[in-house]
Amino acid sequence: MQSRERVNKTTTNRIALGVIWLAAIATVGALGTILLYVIVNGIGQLTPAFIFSWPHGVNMEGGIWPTIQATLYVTILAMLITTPVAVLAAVYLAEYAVQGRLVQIIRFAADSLASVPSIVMGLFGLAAFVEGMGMGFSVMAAALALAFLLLPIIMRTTEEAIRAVPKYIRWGSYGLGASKWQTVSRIVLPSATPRIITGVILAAGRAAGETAVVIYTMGTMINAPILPTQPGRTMPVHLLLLAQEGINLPAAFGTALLLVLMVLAFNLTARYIVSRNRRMLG
Amino acid sequence: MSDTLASHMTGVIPTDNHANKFSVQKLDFFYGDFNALTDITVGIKENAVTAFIGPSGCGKSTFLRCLNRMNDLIPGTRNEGRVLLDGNDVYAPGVDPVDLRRRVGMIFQQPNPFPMSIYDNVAYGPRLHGVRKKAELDEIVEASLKRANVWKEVKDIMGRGGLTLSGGQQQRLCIARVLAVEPEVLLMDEPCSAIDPTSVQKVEDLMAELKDRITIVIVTHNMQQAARVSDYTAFFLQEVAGEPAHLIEYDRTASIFTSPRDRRTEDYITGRFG
Amino acid sequence: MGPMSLRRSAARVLVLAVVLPAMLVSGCSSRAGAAKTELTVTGSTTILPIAEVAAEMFHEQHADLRVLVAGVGSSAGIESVTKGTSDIGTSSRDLKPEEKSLGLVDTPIAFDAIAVIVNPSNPVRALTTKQAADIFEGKITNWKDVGGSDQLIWLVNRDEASGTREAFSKIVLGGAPFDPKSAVLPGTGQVRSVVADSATSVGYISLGFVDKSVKAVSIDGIQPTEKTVADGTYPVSRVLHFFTKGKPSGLAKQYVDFVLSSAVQSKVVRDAGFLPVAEGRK
Amino acid sequence: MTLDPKPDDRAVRLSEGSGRPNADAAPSAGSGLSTISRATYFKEAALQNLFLVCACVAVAGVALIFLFVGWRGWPIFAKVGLFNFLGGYVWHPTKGDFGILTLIVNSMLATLGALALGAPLAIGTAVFLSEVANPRIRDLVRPAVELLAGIPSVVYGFFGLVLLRPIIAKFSGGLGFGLFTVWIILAVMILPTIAAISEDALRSVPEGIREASYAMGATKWQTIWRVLLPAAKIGIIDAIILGMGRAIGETMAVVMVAGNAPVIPNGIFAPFLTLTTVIVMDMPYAAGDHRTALFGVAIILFVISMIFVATIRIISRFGKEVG
Repeated sequence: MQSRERVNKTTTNRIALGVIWLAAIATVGALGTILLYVIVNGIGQLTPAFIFSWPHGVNMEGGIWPTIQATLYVTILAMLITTPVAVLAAVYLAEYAVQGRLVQIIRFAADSLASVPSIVMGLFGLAAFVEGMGMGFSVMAAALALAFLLLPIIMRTTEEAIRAVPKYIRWGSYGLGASKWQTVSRIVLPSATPRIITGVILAAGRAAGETAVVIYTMGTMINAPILPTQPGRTMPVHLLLLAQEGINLPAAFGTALLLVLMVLAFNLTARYIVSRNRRMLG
Repeated sequence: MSDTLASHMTGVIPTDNHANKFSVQKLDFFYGDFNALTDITVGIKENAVTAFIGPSGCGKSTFLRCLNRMNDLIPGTRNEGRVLLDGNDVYAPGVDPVDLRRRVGMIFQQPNPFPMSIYDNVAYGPRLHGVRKKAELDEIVEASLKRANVWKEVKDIMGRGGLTLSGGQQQRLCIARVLAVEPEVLLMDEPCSAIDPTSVQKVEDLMAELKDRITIVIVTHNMQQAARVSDYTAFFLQEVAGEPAHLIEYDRTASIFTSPRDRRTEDYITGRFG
Repeated sequence: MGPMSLRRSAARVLVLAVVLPAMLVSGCSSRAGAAKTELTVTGSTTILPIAEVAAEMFHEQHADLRVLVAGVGSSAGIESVTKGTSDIGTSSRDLKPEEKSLGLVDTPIAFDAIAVIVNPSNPVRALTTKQAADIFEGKITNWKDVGGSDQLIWLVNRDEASGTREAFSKIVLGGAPFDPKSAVLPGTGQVRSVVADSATSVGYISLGFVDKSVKAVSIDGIQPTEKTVADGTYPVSRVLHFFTKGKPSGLAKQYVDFVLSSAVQSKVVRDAGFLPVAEGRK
Repeated sequence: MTLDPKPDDRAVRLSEGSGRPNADAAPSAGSGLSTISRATYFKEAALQNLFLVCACVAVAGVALIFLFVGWRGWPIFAKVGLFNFLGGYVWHPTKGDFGILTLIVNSMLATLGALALGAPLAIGTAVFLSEVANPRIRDLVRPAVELLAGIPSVVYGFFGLVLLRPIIAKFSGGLGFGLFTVWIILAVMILPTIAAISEDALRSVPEGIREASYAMGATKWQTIWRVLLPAAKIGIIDAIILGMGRAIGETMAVVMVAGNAPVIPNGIFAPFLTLTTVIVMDMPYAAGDHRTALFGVAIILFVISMIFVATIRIISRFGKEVG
């Protein structure tokens, strides 16, 4: 009796572990299929003409340069707006905050902001910046809406990075007669910087891939924006319109591949910084 | 309390040539509303090494941190009684703990060099307090590393990260870092418990050299170390869990280890408990 | 031949109808002051390809002048030209009765036909207008009722902003509501590829976009071809309009004349699968 | 000139000066100990307040969203009445019917289906990463999960539209749109979110618990099933709720594969419209009440996402007491 019970115990164990392996394989498989499909269909498009020239003709033939410029412009502008605020907010939560009503409210607000659907953030950008503040469709309106979307993300990664700095290193600094800000600015932030940068880069990847927020704040007019007050169509929006239109699919695949490569680049840079930093610290 | 106990409580050793660097009067310390230390009165001798010994958890480290207000970093702590440094109460309102900590440096159990180069580690303190010129910094850095008995081992690798050194070297780097801000007092919280024996020897040697110009207070649960390095020893004990710890006996190291006045001190140093 | 009632066309680019009032607030007040060098043309997504390519050709000939084209759907185009937020409103449908009093001048620029398309494997080749209407209203739900195989009919419809839907609803359904269970797709190309992939589906797109992947059925016995549209025998066809506030003048007139020139009519209009107005019926 | 004692130290943790509560008059701070210079005191105070202001930007953000989206969406509640808006099941804006019950039900159907498919897959992956995988494979799978999280949702939608839809159209005989297609896409999208957080929860279970279980002769699976998953229960539930929040808020991926018919679909291969897709489909041409109604839908979406956040907060607090 004993052995049979032990046998089906090991078989269930083996089956269960098999299922777990399947789950992992399915996950990697899903990623693989998507990447492979987009690469296979999009690689043909990645000619310098496609990347650097403007779309023309009935169905957006030609290149997608203005959308690339619009995407980079709004992403960088959003980063410039939100990163300082997010990092300093994280410094407050990690270093200065004393457990109390105020901190709970801030944390709840940050979590809520992080879970706002991007379509709602898009309409907010439209109501607040495009119409409310009369900015009209512009890179600035989109950057501000994106800034609110990214704020909680960067706040969280920065706070984790700051908390990862060991306590006794801080005390080492205090022990030398450093003030709080001296300790934070000269010891804590510098040693947390690599992880903070990683968080910022990943957030940039999220901003670059955003559609719902930018479509209602930057509009869809093909334009390589120079001034923040100008409208423009980003790559994700271009992909959406091409896909919905459904005629010029090669351009859609090309845009999708460029988007994925851009996100891949963000991810790999972030990963590189983390590994280089870990090696440097020894 | 028995009469004899009361007399030791005064913590003042009448016949001695050293003046009191710290004079602590009726100090009580609270974590929230838990009274961790009670009624501590002791005079810590200037330019001498004083050891705090006692079983772990008897509050000797906590008391050490009262001397340079490091406990302020822990939210919800407060203390009563007075801690006088050269006659001035460090907890008086308006006293700048930042300046206090510059004058009363601290070394921790876990070596904690900054994630920077060796040079920057030692130069961090002086830079904090306004030293800008490189020549001046170089001079301070070299002097401090020499005083910390680690110069020969690091002088050619100043650019390397502090964390790449061995445990013992790191601890001496931390000592050099503190010396760079010319403290008057050096508090050492079990500095040798996490480092290799040869480094322990070097740290103890440098304590002997430093003590002629710096007051040193060392917390250790290693009685042989206390006997070797200290001139005076204070024995702390928390007799009942949950009850506050207090100072049992304070005397010259020689007499504490040869003829302890209090039976509990004798039990502790003969290893009968704790 | 029924009066040439107006129809909408299918191609559609997703742009906020509200873009125009917002731009009024922010950007274009400055433009009105200086000599007019920028023309805004917004409206039907079907006309967008023609207007855009014509704009590019126009810009090549007049480097200092720029024509910004946006496809927001015919209704939004009419609304924006009435409000003055764009200089030309393009529409692939007639003015609604309440729009006739807005003082808009109509300049037809091309003709188009809406083809009812089915999957090539579908045996059905001909439908009457009534049958087509009953299918799209959800009254006929099985192909066997119109001579096909015994299969459920899957309806593919266009979104409410599309001119093609408006025209199709007016001509074929006589304004009756579509079956709400039908799929609602935002673009001509998508309608075409969905019908191409689903054996039992039916949809409608501009004749210009019909290719081998789908089959256009005859309506009331008349197969939609260029000839049958030109001579007006094919019942489901429409006129593509340029509307201007008052007679076209200045830069607007220059552009309208350019669109009516043979360079655009014979080349661009044909490329988009439509019929030039010059050769078409008067 | 000595400064007044600093304000109650709990609020201002400036230079950690803890106010001395003892009564007897402390001797004046002797000449030996310098007092805080006014400049540094104000500098530190200014910095702390600056950081506080930055932290409050998050609060301002939420307030602004409520303010602006609410301001644009509120009139529809007034006009149609909240009950009819939420309760009415006919959504036909051009005819003036603004009932979004159908859309709510569709959103729920899409989300729950995606969870039923995605959550087990995600938790399986999380268990794989924290318990089963050897380091070499783990360093392959984990970046894959992170990358899956990085792919923009519009790329997921495009992929669904161009590859998945035709395949499903073939074997389902329908158009390829519908709940089934949406479930697959959404499941893959929420998988990284749930997997990452579940893995953290599993990894934070102390090593000792695993050893104890193995020591009693439990197999790996028994350890996982009977010990680890219950121990990480709270974290996993949080992950699932976050995944739900992400699924219900997803727009671009869903609009391309849902089919957008404003009805409750009969069958999992029939087109349907959700709370998020109605906005992206109608926004370009909606005007007047229709546009206000879309903002009303946005308010509902925002409230739903806040409810999710509140639930997580309650569960994690409840978890702490019980855990």
